[in-house]
Amino acid sequence: MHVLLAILSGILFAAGVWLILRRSLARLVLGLILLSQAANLVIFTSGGLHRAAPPIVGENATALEAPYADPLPQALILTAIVISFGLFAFFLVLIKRAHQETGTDDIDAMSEVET
Amino acid sequence: MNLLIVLPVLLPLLTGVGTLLLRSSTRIQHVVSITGSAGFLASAILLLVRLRDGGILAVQLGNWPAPFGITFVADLFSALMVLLTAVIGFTVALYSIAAIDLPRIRYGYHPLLHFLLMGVSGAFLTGDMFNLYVWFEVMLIASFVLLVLGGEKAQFAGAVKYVTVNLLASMLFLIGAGVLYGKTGTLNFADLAFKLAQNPEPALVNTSAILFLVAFGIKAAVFPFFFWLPDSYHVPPAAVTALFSGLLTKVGVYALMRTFSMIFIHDMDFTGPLFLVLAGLTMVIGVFGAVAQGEMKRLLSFHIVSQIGYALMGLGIFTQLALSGAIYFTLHVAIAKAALFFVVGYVARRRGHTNLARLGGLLRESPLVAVLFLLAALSLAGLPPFSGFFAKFTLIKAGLEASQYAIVAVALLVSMMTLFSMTKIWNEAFWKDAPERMDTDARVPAPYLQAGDKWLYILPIILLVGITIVMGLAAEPILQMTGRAAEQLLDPAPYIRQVLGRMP
Amino acid sequence: MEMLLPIVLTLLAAALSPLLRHISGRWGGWIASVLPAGLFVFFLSQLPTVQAGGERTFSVTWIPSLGISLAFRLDGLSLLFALLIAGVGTLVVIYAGGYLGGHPHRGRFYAFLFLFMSSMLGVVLADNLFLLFVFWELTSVASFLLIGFSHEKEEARRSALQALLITGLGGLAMMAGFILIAIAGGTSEVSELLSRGDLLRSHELYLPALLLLLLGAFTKSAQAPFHFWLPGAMAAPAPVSAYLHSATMVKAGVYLLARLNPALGGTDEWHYLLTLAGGATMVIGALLAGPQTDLKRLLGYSTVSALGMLVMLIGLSTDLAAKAALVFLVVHSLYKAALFMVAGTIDHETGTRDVRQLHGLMRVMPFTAIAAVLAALSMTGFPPLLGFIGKELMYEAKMQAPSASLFLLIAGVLANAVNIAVAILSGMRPFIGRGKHHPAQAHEGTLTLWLGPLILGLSGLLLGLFPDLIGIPLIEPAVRSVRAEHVDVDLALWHGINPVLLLSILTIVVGVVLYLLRHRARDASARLRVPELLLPGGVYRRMIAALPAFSGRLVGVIHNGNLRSYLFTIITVFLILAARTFVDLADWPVLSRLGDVEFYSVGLVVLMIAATLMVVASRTRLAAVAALGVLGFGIAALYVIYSAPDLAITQILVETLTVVIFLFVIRHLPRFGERSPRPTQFRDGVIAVLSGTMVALFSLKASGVQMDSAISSYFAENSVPAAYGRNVVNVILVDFRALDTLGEATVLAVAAIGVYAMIKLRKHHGRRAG
Amino acid sequence: MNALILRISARYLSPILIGVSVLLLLRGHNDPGGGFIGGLLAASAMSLLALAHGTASARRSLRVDPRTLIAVGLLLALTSGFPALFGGREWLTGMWTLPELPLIGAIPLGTPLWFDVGIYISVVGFTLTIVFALSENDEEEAV
Repeated sequence: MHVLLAILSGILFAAGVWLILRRSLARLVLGLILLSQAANLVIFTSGGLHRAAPPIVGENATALEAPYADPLPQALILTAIVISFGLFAFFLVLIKRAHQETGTDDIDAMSEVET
Repeated sequence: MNLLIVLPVLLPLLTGVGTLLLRSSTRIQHVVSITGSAGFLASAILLLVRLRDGGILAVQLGNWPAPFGITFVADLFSALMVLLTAVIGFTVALYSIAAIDLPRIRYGYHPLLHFLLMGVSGAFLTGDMFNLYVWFEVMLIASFVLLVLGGEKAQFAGAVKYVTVNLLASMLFLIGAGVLYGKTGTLNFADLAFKLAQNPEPALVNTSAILFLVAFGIKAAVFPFFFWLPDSYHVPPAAVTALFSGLLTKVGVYALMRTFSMIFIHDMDFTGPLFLVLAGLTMVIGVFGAVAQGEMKRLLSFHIVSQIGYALMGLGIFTQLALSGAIYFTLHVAIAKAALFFVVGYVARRRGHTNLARLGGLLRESPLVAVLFLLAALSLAGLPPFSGFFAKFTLIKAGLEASQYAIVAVALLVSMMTLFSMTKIWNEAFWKDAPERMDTDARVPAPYLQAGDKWLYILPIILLVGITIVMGLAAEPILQMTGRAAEQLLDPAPYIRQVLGRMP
Repeated sequence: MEMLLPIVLTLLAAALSPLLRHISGRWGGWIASVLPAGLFVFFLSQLPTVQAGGERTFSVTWIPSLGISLAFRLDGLSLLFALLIAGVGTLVVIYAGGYLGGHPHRGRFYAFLFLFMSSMLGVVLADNLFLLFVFWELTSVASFLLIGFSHEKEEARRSALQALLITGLGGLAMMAGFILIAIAGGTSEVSELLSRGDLLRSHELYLPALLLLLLGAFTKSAQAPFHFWLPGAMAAPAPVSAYLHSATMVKAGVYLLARLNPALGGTDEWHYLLTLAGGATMVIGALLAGPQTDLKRLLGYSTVSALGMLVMLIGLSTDLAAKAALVFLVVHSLYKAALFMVAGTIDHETGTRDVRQLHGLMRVMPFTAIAAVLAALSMTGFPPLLGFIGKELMYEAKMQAPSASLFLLIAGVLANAVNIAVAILSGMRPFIGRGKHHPAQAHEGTLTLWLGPLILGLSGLLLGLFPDLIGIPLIEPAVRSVRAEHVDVDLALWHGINPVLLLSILTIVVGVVLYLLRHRARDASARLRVPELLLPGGVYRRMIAALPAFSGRLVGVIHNGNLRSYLFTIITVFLILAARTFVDLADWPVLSRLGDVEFYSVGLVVLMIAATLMVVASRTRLAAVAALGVLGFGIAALYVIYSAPDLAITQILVETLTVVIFLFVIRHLPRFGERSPRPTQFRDGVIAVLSGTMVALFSLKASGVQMDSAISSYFAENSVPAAYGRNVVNVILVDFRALDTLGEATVLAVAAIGVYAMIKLRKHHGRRAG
Repeated sequence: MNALILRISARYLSPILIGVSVLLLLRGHNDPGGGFIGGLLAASAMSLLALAHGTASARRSLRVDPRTLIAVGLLLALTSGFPALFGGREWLTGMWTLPELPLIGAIPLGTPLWFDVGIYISVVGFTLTIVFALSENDEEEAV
């Protein structure tokens, strides 16, 4: 399964790179979001995959019983997701306003705006 | 318990939260902001005093032993950078009172400033890779917002570039950090260094290293990743640009120096020369960019890039003197550059624009500011007896001692061109007579400064210029510290021992 | 300690000078002159010590980390220079009082002048190479400010910059040279280095160090091809030229060479480089002086020529040459400073400096005239002035030169002859002539304006008559410093009739003939005008003019303002850098572990890939966002399958809100069309696929590594007993790594502030620059 | 018609969602959930209200400016580290008490919960700041 997820990460990353190289603002954001999905997936995969073993200690146990999914990558990804969420919320509004102010969603045209 | 080491994060956070809560009153915000940053400054000074003889302080946050929790570590390098942050933070806070307009204050300028400081301090103090990522993001989002705060067209166009490139850097960083954990099972710097020293796995670690190199290189504005900087730094008010130039790229430099002296040391035959090549190109391209500009903020922004090359040069040479020089240089350039941007802000306030061709007569009009500019500019250009001279001297000396003649030659020529472009500003803006028709920007209200406001502009400049002079004249104690900081970087064993309590 | 005092006091004077305007009125010059006069006396009082072979030293540490100490030493050579600096300085300060009159910024002028004086004293007194360099650079800064004193004139600004850049360039090279010397010699203390000459000269770094150092000395002392800044610097006020451009700063390079002669001199490299550069400069300066008509430019070019002579003499490295150099140095300083002041006075009182406009001023400006004629006579080397002795010594030294003495002699006679013509033209010609003086409004300047030149002119006469006044007390110790051994100095006017005397007479004859033929010479040179581009000054100007445009083009290529090309560059460079490790990463056996796949996961992944392609390919905004949503939920499903419930919930909530915000935003944006041409698309496609492959391999390899699970097992064991939580992920978030979460919450806070401000704070809310 | 359904569902759904969000917050230490997830859910509930009754009305029923919530949340989170300081421990060290409650028995109460509440509040503040601003902007632009 690692292989499949690795390929999926690769595809997400490639798609993200492709999109951020396009000229439309909206596709730029889409691309960045895909890149961040890819990053999360890479972390998730590299932390090891475990089925049906969530890192939650059972009612009567005092410790996780092996095998369990590594909780740390999960916590890291959770933090990363939330941070990305904040960043993208900001970025989405930014492109909305940039579009409003510059009157274009073409990145090449916007690059020529006298800044 | 050691609160001293978390105060540089805690105090800006408290100040930020405080100004956010008390946002209804501008005056109270100013008071809280100044008080908070003064407290931050005091704590940074105390931290440095505590560590100046070369000790290392490690604190396990939440009391979880390393490497399980997050460790804050302050060695001299960190402490110096934190102090730099505090100095820049304090002067910017002071300068902002007069220089930042009411709408910006009302819409969260102060909280943003302090959250940014918090992120920067955190980045300097953390001993944990993922935590570093978090601080990077705190700092970045704060800088994003400061960049667009004000709602001008140019701000948005500049911000799109800035945000995009920096988000790309964050993704690369995140992937690097995640994989590093997957490979080593740890995020703690000391633990990473320890584990990788025992069991280096070149391919994966080196690829991670490249990811970090690119990610930090983008933040540090190293060639060929610097593009975003000159396109965006000139759009916010000068106070913000001073803050950015003083701190943001320096965090990138810090991260490069920290990780490539401690963790990614297995590929030094490749990274060392690579850093030198990048350093040379960064210096040259940056300075050429500066020479081509006719607008003060843009010109100085390109110089930020150029100066990053010098710091990188120290890392590439990688001797004790070189690292010492790089640290000293980083401190110097942040201070001198912030002073210069403050002057630019003052000029913008007086004239409504900072276009050199249309400026002039400023020496006659504001002799004190002119003198301050000249001092800072000469310092930046590396003339004695200011900090810039000793910084460059140290690096050149280190380069020659290490027989790295090519980079030395580049550094000297770039220094020359820096002098050229600094005198260009001086000639055009200060010496030259003002154009016949006082061509102020029509959109800007009459450039009028109240006496008190004027001093709020000038006082921070005086402080910073004073520091660059003192840093020059009293270079020895500072070089002692940067030298010890460099020693600590070259020999991570005490760091690791302090954090983990054991050694490879 | 008394070594430090002159420098500190002058510096203090510089700081206080701006106040001068308020307290002094027209007595400013006199008041200010007290300090340099005092210093002159002080240095005079050191004469006996130094003459007896003693030295004054003072040393404290400053920056030991870099080998920079506050070490000062006063020996014969330093004393000679210090006396010139203080002596000429006194007269210049008095002169400036009259010259500037009621200039509103005269306080500032004195500040710069004292700053210069202080740093120049530092240069000649420093006994540490790097300390010397610090002062050296300070003289450049002070000179920049002084040349540009009349900064409202464009020429002044340009010349100031030119002087700064040329000497600055040399200075930087010299710094590298100094560092190399310190590395080779193992110390940066000058007096130590002087005793390690053999070590230095045989070191492999000797030649590079020497070349770099010479670059510094040559630029400062206006040696060809860097000479052009000096005539350019004539835009400076006359006192500045009289001080910096005759007696002091331009001699700093000469000083340095003389100073380091025992350490570095005596080799073939030294000999040829110095004599060649010096000889060439001597001739070029003279040739360029020929066609000039501006008083100050005439003097400027002749100074270049004189500096060439000095450098050449030091290069000869004989006792006699050293003696000649030092005597000529004094001679030149005296007459050239006087002539510059005279030129300034003429300019001040007549309003012109064009020699063709000036004649017959003797009657209205008698004192100035006497001073000028005395100085000019010294310059021509006419007995019984000191200049005669200087010239005799010079010829003698050249005749005894180790090599090429004939060539040097011819060049010397030629250069001297031109200088004689210059002397007549600038020092005598304006004052003589029958009929009405011209310009009509000319009149004598005030006492302050003629006192200095007169004293200097008279001292040329006095010292010529009584050369022993300086010979043994001053020149002999100085020669000792240069040669590092005792050399008898016996100066005399009359040596009998010998070849040297004949040469002197020949020179004067040729000089007078040249003067008489000056109009023809001028015409000839006008016809022969070398294209400006070929001249060093022209090259400099071209470079400076072209630099911004060139930089603009260069940077325009690299830094084109286009976001997409930035991203492309970054990703490409990343791929190139990573390509090195790429090969190692491609650990193909990992692929064999494809076995453990579940069909529903495969289905999920296929669905997600389809959604990704949809996001990429979609031309409608809504479809793209919908596909993005599907992808997000797919990832959430993966999290569910692979035991990450918290992640799954978070992902779903975040995905939903992202889509909501997206919908708010995207409505206003136009449809996305593909706007790039095919080749660009292809290029981007290649980069995208390569980077995707890179990440996939990276991920694959990383997951194939057996990780050390010490940390997660710590969490697994301690979560309940130590942190009272069963959901380990949550415990990590709020306890083990709470700081991350705090940071994350801060990010959200800031993002919210940003969004709010972007939406609510619009331009029409008012703004101001800054 | 749609609006009516929306309003009715908002009226009944929102309190339930908020209740669930609090539950998620409190249970988060032992089961999936926690401050962030809870906060997002609560904010969604408020957003629903805004959608149904207009942003102005939602703002009124919230009573405080969401930006104040952000600040308060952060303040709570960072002060949750303070009790440890008084105990001479590092900042953010979890401090616990185990009070005996009637019916339930001993439950661990600790500063991490306090911390999580801070996160919850700041997430609510964050989300609502954005959603309110966007929807107000939308309402303005619609006019």
